[in-house]
Amino acid sequence: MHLPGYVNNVATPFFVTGDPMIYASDVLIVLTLVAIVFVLTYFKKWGWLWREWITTVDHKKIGIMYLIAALLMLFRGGVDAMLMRTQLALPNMRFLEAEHYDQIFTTHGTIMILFMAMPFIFAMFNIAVPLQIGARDVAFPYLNAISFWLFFFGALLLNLSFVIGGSPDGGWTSYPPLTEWPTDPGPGENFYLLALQISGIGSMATGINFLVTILKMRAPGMTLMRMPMFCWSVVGASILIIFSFPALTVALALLMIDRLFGAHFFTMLQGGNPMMYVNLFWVWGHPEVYIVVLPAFGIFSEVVATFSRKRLFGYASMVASIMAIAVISYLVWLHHFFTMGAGPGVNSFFAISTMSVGIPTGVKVFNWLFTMYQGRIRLKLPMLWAIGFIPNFAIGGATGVMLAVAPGDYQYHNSYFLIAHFHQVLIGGVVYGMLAGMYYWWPKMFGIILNERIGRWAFWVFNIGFYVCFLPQYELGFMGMTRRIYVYPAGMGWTALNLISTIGAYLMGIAFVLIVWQVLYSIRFPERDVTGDPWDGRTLEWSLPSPAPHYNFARIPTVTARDAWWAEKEARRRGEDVQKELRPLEPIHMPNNSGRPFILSVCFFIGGFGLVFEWYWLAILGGLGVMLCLLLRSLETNTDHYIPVEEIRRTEAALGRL
Amino acid sequence: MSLAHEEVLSTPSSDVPVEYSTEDGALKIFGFWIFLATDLILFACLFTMYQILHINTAGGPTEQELYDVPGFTAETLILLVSSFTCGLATLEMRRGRRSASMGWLVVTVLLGLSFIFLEVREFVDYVNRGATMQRSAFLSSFFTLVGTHGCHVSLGILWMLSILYQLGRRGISAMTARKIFIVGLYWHFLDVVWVFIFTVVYLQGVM
Amino acid sequence: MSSEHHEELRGFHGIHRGFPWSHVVGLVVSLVLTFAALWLVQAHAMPHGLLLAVILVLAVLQIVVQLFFFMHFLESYGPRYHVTSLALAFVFTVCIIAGSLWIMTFGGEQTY
Amino acid sequence: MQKTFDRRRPRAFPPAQWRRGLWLALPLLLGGCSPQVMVFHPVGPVGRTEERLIIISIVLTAIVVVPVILLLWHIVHRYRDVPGNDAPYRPEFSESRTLEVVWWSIPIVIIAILAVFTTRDTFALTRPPEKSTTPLTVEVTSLDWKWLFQYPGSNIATVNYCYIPTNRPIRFILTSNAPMNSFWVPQLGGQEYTMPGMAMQLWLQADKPGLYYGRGAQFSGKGFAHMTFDVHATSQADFDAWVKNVKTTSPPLTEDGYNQLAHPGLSGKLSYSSYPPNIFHDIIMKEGGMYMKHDRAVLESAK
Ligand code: HEA
Ligand code: HEA
Ligand code: CUA
Ligand SMILES: [Cu+2]
Repeated sequence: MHLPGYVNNVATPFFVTGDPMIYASDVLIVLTLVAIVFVLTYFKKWGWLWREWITTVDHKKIGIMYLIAALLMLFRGGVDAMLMRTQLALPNMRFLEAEHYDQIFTTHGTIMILFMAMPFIFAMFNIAVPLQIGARDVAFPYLNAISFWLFFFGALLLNLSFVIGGSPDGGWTSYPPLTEWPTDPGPGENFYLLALQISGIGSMATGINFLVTILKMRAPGMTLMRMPMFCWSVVGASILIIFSFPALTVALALLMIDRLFGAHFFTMLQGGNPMMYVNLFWVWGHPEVYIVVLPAFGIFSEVVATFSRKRLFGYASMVASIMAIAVISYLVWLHHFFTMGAGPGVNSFFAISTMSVGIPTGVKVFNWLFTMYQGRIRLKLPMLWAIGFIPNFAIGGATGVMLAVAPGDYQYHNSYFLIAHFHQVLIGGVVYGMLAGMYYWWPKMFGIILNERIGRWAFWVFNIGFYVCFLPQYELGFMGMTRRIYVYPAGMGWTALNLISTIGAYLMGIAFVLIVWQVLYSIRFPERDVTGDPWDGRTLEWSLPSPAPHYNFARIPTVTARDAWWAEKEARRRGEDVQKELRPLEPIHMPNNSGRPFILSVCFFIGGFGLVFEWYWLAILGGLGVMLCLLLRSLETNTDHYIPVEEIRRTEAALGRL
Repeated sequence: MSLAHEEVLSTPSSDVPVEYSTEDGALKIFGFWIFLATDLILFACLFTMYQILHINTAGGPTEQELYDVPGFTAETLILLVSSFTCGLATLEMRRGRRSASMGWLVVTVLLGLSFIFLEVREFVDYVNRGATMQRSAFLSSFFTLVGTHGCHVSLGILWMLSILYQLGRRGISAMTARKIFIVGLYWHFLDVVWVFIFTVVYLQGVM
Repeated sequence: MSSEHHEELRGFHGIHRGFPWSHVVGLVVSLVLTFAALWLVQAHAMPHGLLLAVILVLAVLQIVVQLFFFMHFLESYGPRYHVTSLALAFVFTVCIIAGSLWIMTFGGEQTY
Repeated sequence: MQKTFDRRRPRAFPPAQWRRGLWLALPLLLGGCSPQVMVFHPVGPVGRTEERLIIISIVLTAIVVVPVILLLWHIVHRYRDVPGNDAPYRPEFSESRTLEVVWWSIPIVIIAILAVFTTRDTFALTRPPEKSTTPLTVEVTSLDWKWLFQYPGSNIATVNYCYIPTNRPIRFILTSNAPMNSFWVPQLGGQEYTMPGMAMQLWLQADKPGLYYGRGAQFSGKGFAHMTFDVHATSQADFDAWVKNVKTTSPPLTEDGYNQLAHPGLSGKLSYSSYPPNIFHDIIMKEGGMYMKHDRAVLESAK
């Protein structure tokens, strides 16, 4: 896309780069905003939005908001991917310029990992965890709302960079000294630093929140070893979040101090040491990839057991392997920079620790297989994605083990072999897992089951598209094609494979459109879930109506076995009278809604925006706003209320549960 | 004013202190322990950074030239004593003695303020001697590590003031007791971090 | 809420009575540790590397003092998850610090 | 912006270098085993060591991964919930000590084997591939966005291409006077980062004369895609002749000339008959090398 120079000159440094695509999106964003404002005003929905969603502290609603945000970000990141693949389809393409391409892969990677995968797993945490452990909410509902809004405004900040000030272009890893001020001036990189920082605080809070929830708020009788496997995976992921995000906080903060205040942590001059950024980044970055994949493992464990109508195989070793993965992933971070030359002793140690992650992961794979073995497999949508996941992840994991062989990595590093590896685990593991989870819990969230036929099409198109897109990339890596290049010459033998890869990417794009269609179609022609237990489930969330009432459980259940709901159904099938043990209803203690998490996050956003443009007065204003919100919260005493028994009885009666 | 939820006492018994007496309190205290664990990792990263960069003085002032033994020893003593007085505040809170508890908190706040005063004076002194954050990687990491601790302490002071206010208004309830206990944990934690700053930054620097 | 109500609660919760011995002991020990480290450094009592190791050990002892004398570390009402999580945090802290320092020494063992 | 980048023509590649037996093992992965699959057509001992290790790792991982996929296929077919399926159904079958021992131990054994090979080669690759011949030292600096090669032995310098003698270990000493990059010549062997203030060492060696593709592999900004370079491997005699030729026909690289080069931008291939003494050393020291014992050791050992 080549523009006459005058367009560039007209564009102010604030409303960036004179690219028609940017102008188009500027216009589109404004139009969308106007449309949203219009619709909300016309249908008088502002109050509803504020009362029901923005101020909510209900984990189920927060989960739904996370889900919507994640799907939107998947779209945004996916469009970036389509643009990249279009540019790479043929040699010497002139569809995107270097600067533009650099911004696109940076936002693609950043958005996909931090603003797609993270909110997606948090969506699943919020939707499923309290219901699975028989709790009425998370441990800190107010904090939970803060987490969501911090994520939301972090994501907003990053996405804003596309139209205001310029996008970051140093890769999602953002290594200095490239990203230091002298080589990367302007607000783009600041957007990256502050967006991640703000949402990172939210993620850390979520980690703490769910760890406390699971450890302290389980229903009576649910010992740790009776917990659903998804909850165990959340424990693992939370531990990883809690102990790894601080490293990201530090890495980002130091780089920001360098850029804004002229310090010398990672500069080339005055004694700075850029390798320390690389080190700190991956101290977080490696655990991060397990943070997003462990919940996917948890979902697969639930789905595979449910749709094989069988108990999960090897529960104890599943738990052990989650914990082993969580702990080992703190000892492997160097594998992302074997080629930094830290010495053969260091490289060997980290190579071996990295490979050994394959052991517990392998155990999980075998346990899933044997859960299906001698079961009765129903190929419903969640199960389809789970089955699609296994070969995908086995291959992606095996190439991970190949990357872990340090001398081999000297050849693969930064090549398309690496790109293929991590898409295979990120898409085949995380995206497949989250889609499985979405299909699985969709009835629980909305009370409708998504259309099976369109879903099947989407699955097959996506799965085939996936292999078509990424298998050729392994080969491209062997052929010497490195990542982050916006053009490549003809005559390298890369052309055909790149073209195939691009076709695969488009297939995935089509599959995504099918999924959107599927959702819209199912809303139009809903298949209602009236039982609350559409899949013949095993865990407690299926004992509730779909969607669950806002207090979740009218009576907190007492758990006596591992698959609590399955056990109860078995008991019923045997004709035992479960009803007779019912305790009388009691008033339920619930947190109040509050607008302050939202306002607090707006203040964070304002402060962050101020720092991005180095308008320090604005930054300080935002900071003061944050302090004020915290102070007001600290002084607040009226934070909770009780739902009277009468109201519970009415609600339950309406749901046909009395 | 309603403290209804705070009175959801999980069987008040003589061996459970007030701050743990509600489910809410116990959850928050546990949550705060985990928060401290994250802060621990945060400081660990800053310490690592410092340890790697402290020799990179780029021809600027060195540790030997800057650090002043009586100065940092005084800061250390003040913080150690404040940790003690803060502990007493928690103790008195558990005994239900509101004014004693508030008194020790006030002492802690005053000690904290004098610590901050000394630290700011130290920083100003360095800057006047040309040792700014922009001068070298060593100084960047020094100011960031010690400054982050200082920010934590300042935040702790503000927090204690807010709790003092609440204690004055509401007396010792399950809620205020929990807050005193938690701010105490925070304060002791900062003391631990300072001991490492004392050791790794200052003592190593003058060694 | 009236403070009379809490007046009653106090009776239940009088855990520590009398002189706060444990706190005073904690303070004294921490002061002793501090001055010991300071003295060792001022007197150049040992070679550099050993000295650093010794004062680090003293600092770790200070953690123990704070945890046990001031932070009511072993107190718990319910499962002692906070002990587990802090132990985990220590392990990871050590991994991160030791690993980073090792990496950043850049192949002290490299043979040319 | 675009106009400043001159696109290079596709280059010729050396004639096919079939590696014995390789295509037998991995016809699928190698996609017909064209020589353009550089990693599998190494022309020196370093690349060969890495290739062998890569093949070992492929085979070892395939030992579990292939059966897993086949097993999945089988299980899904056998135990589908379709009417009339007479396969056994045991909903409570969820523990088996024997099975669990089996699948904890298989990966452990495989990883253990792989670990041994990995450690062996990781150490081996830090040593010169051949001890009998005296190595040649080439100092490499990554700039924005070009590669500078200096030959301390003969005091000549080149940009974006280099010559190396065959059958002689080359000690590449790598640094950067710009953001990090990575020095990669796939057919000779794996890459290593070039970093400001660091002197890293990479051993490579070519067995066969030829023109090999080299490129920067660590993203370094907008000109990154064009940071390729040519490695000409020739016999020692041809190499000497080339050096002589450069010495007599090329201009010297001056301090100013270097500063010009260090300026961001692209560049064609250039040759210099001499360069200011110590310029490489100074770049490293100026950008932080003075704090690194390790840098001094590398520079010392290259003398
Ligand atoms: C969800 C994300 C995810 C997951 C789960 C993994 C899993 C693994 N990854 Fe990957 N990785 C990434 C995401 C992920 N990775 C990303 C995003 C990057 C690049 C970032 C960037 O640079 O931008 C990366 C990069 C990366 C590198 C760095 C390469 C380089 O930069 O040069 C390495 C090197 O060791 C590596 C290794 C591994 C290993 C060994 C595993 C293992 O955990 C895999 C374990 C699984 C199996 C092994 C398969 C199942 C097991 C069996 C079927 C049985 C037993 C098998 C054997 C015994 C072999 N990964
Ligand atoms: C979870 C993480 C995640 C996910 C899901 C994806 C998904 C995809 N990624 Fe991405 N990727 C990363 C994480 C991820 N990626 C990271 C971390 C990097 C590294 C960045 C860096 O180097 O810094 C990267 C880099 C990266 C590159 C390398 C760029 C380079 O180095 O030059 C490529 C190239 O092919 C690529 C392709 C794709 C494709 C085709 C998809 C597809 O799966 C996308 C599927 C599409 C959708 C789901 C949305 C659908 C779009 C539409 C509906 C629009 C419809 C329009 C048309 C069909 C035209 N990705
Ligand atoms: Cu790279 Cu020191
Ligand atoms: Cu990793």
